[in-house]
Amino acid sequence: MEHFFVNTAHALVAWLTGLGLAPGWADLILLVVQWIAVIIIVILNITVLIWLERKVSGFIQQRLGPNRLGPFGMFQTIADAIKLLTKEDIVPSQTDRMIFKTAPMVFIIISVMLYVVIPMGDGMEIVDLNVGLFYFISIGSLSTIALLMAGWGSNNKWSLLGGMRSVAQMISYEIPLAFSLLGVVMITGSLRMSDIVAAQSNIWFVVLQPIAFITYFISATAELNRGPFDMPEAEQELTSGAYTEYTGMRWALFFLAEYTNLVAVSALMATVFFGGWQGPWLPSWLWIIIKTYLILNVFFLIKWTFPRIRMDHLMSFSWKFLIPVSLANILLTGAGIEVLMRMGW
Amino acid sequence: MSLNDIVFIALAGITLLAALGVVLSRNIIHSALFLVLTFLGVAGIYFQLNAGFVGLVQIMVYAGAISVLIIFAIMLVMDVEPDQTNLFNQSTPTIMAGGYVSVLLAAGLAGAIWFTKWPLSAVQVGDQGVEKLAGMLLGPYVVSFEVAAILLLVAVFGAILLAKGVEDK
Amino acid sequence: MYGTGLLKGLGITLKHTFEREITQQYPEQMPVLPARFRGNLQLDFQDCIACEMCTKVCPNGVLSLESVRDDKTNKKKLMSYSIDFQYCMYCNFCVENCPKHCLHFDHNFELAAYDRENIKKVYQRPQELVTDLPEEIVAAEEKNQKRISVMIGALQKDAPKILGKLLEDEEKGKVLAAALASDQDKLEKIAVMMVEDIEKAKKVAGALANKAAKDHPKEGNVVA
Amino acid sequence: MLQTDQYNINIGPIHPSTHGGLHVEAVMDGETIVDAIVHVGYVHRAVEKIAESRTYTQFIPYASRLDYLASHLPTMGYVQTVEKMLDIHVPERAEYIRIIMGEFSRIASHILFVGSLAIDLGATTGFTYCMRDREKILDLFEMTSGQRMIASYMRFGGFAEDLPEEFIPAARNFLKNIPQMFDEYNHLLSGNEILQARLKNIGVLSAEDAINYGITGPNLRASGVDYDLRKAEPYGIYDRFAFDVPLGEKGDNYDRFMVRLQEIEQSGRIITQALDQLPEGEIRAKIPRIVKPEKGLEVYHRIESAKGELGYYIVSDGGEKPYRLHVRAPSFINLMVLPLISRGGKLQDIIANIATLDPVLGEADR
Repeated sequence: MEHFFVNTAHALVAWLTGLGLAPGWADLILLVVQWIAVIIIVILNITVLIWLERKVSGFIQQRLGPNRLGPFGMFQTIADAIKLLTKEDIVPSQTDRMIFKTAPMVFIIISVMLYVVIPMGDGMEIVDLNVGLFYFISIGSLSTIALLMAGWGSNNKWSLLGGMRSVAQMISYEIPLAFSLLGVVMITGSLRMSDIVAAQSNIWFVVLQPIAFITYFISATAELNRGPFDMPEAEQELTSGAYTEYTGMRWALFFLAEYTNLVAVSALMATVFFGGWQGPWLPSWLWIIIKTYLILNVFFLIKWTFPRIRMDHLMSFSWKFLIPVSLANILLTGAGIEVLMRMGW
Repeated sequence: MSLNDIVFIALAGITLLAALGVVLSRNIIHSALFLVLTFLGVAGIYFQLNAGFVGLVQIMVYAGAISVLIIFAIMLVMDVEPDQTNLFNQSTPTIMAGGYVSVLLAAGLAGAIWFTKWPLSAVQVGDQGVEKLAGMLLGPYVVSFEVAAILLLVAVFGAILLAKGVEDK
Repeated sequence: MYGTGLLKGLGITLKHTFEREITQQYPEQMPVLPARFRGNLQLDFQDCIACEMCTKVCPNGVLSLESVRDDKTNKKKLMSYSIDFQYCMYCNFCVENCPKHCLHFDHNFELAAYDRENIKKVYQRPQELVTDLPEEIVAAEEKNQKRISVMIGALQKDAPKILGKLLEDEEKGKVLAAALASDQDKLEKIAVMMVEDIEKAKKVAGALANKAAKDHPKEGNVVA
Repeated sequence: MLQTDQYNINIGPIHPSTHGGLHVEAVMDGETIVDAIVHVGYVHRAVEKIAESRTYTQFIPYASRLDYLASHLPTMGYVQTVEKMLDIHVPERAEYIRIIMGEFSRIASHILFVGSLAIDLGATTGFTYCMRDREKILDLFEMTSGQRMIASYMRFGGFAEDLPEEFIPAARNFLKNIPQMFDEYNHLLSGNEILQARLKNIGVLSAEDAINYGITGPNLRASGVDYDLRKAEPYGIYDRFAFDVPLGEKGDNYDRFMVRLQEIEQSGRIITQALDQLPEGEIRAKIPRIVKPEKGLEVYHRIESAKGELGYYIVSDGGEKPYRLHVRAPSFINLMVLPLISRGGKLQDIIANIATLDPVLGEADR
């Protein structure tokens, strides 16, 4: 079981080269296959995830959640997806059509791209980049543009406010997000994901870097635009923020992308702070799934408990608290490493 | 034509087309968004040159910068129809001056590229790029690095002061 | 310390996550209703003395009734009673003011209907109680029934002519007859109307004829 | 200084957080509110005009529909006004039951306030917990009158029916659970730092402004003015109960929130005392079937409703229908202070301001 996926990939490459294909081309085809597999898994996973969130939020609120379609209401998301697909696709006449239509696509493409570097098991990265962690951060920061495009393209004051909020929020929270991961990088001495996982074979970084973990958790929630930081959407104030004018599948794409981001960030958190795919008895790819889902449940619990923060509080929290704390953490980590090295570790 | 060439041509094509889009769009927001695409294309070329770190810095910095640019565009041209925010200037002297500058620039660049001898290094950058970069920035060039950082910080403060204004006592 | 409030909140929600759910699964699990629940308004037809207390006290004119006076006993007899639920505020005034206690709310709350006609509830005098009425009314009713059955028979025999006369337009009559040939129910309804209220019958028949002409214009019966 | 344009943004009439058909036209500078213009009237049902075409009795269910979130209180106000006109003395037992039902309504309304404030601030779960607790009160109402929300239970001279047997144990059971309810609200909402940051020092209404604008009820008391009609001008038998009037200090959103939370507790105290003292006896005074006050009679009567001072002014022309009926609706008057407390705040504050003013549009628009 452990090496099932890896062996399959090797077999595919061997078969392709056996057909007389140049090794470079075979690798390219493998990459495409892996990519498609990731997209399929992500989308299937999200149907489960949306069901899970509705179920968990139901339990939190002492409700039952969806329970009509299929066992425990598991097919509810699929039914919703079919409904959204068959809905009329409305493009309001005063919108900036090009931007309005491309925004959801840009968003979903960016969020799927995040999965390239996440190790989903022992040797199961699509590409093991030497700058993997940095890749994740910088690609993740691109989703600002998608939200801004949605906000501007909708030509609606609520949407524009939502777009503006998302820019302010995401740019501010990128900084503590990157800084909090820097502590881990300093200990590992590498940006490569496989190195980070390997460095945690003895002890998880959540123990070594608790401050970094907390700052990362908070700023990741803000990056994901999830409650209590769901400024761009903010149903109660901005009606639906940047998504106000979207209908049918375009709207669904936004949600798909949001959940894709959510899973990616949770998986990264599991990789960077909770030992990645490492774990006893079970196959490695099962471990990362378990860890990711546990983290996701914490995200759910937080979203359904807290009220939304005010925009200016949100900004000052980032600039006046999170950034100094994450900088101090870097200093602390550096000093710690220096001391330990002097002691002869 | 190898795989590498195909990728390069695709990336260069996207970059050039997007750059044309920046210049020719009548809507300033579209221009800014094309600029994002241009930078992404350039980042792709960096990746192809095995300079992944630089490429990612390009993406990260410009993603943020462009969104801010768009916001400025929205703020500055809000009263105009969006389709007329990035029109060509019709006066002859401006066109003349612009043409002169661009011809000069093109000639200068072409000359520089033509006459420079591009040395081919035998050293493979490989996977150690980031470490080397870090070593350089925090080693020999630490002073200039810090000076640049402070300069940027001052610029940020200046911008905030300009935007918010100083309250009269 | 700053943040303890947040953690306490998380504790509350986490605690409730593992508690039993309190929602009812409505169609399968019906709610337990208290004795005084006000659902559907019911009338005991026999007991009603048509005193019209309920219609007077109703704030919204939901209730209306028809009655006839029996000259011998000088008592009113209820002919029909209608409750238009779309205006009902469930204030209970009618129930409280009924001297015979023949109105009451039952526990059926599923009153939704697709159109307004179906929300209205009409009690007609049941057949077995018709004999209870004063003689001349019974006789009039019988006569009426006879006229209706005659009219239905006539309509079935020669619909185009009768309808043409009704509509004062032979072409229209033909169209309508053709349309109604397959719809006995409507035919009978028109017959009843023609006996009871000729003006209404004219209007309804006219509307039906226009509709039929619109639906089947190709059958050679185009109305000018 | 960077010059920016102002723009208008329409909050409502269809908007998730306006509690009905309220339209606030906000003049914005970025996310800062420069001015807010309140437009009401989207739920106008001409209740006062309807009163002129209905008999005195027939208006009772309409009175319940004014403040449909605490339906016993507006009904009580109307019924007491007409009783004042006709000089009817209500039996002891009925007076006590009125207090019980009225205070339960107040609790229901305040719980809904807490819940709707929570959901307006984005805390969905707080809302569902509040609704869960409110349902228990609605169950009590259903037990007595068969209606959950708009119970037309009160009549001139008393009540339609006596309390059912199972009511008193159920009511005591609810009162027993109030401390536990409070624990939950305090931990989930009022103790939450995010919520405190959103509410404290926002929407400050000074005592002076509150009095000048004619604000009443919990909103006035949150500004620190000790004025409660139940104490200041006891109607019914309110002078027989011991209870405190919770006061705020600053008059900000947090004070308005906390005052209502504490009022739930005080209402619980009143109900406990009323249940203990509840006498046996008649439930309804003998009154003529058709109510006809004397010609030329004018009566004004006011009560402390859940939203503030609710007054009825009725003029009689000797007929069986009122010649004129006017409602002094606290929600309407309280809402008018919204521009004053919103200016200079953020867009997100105005949502909290609307929520803490706790208007019910059925009453504001009438």
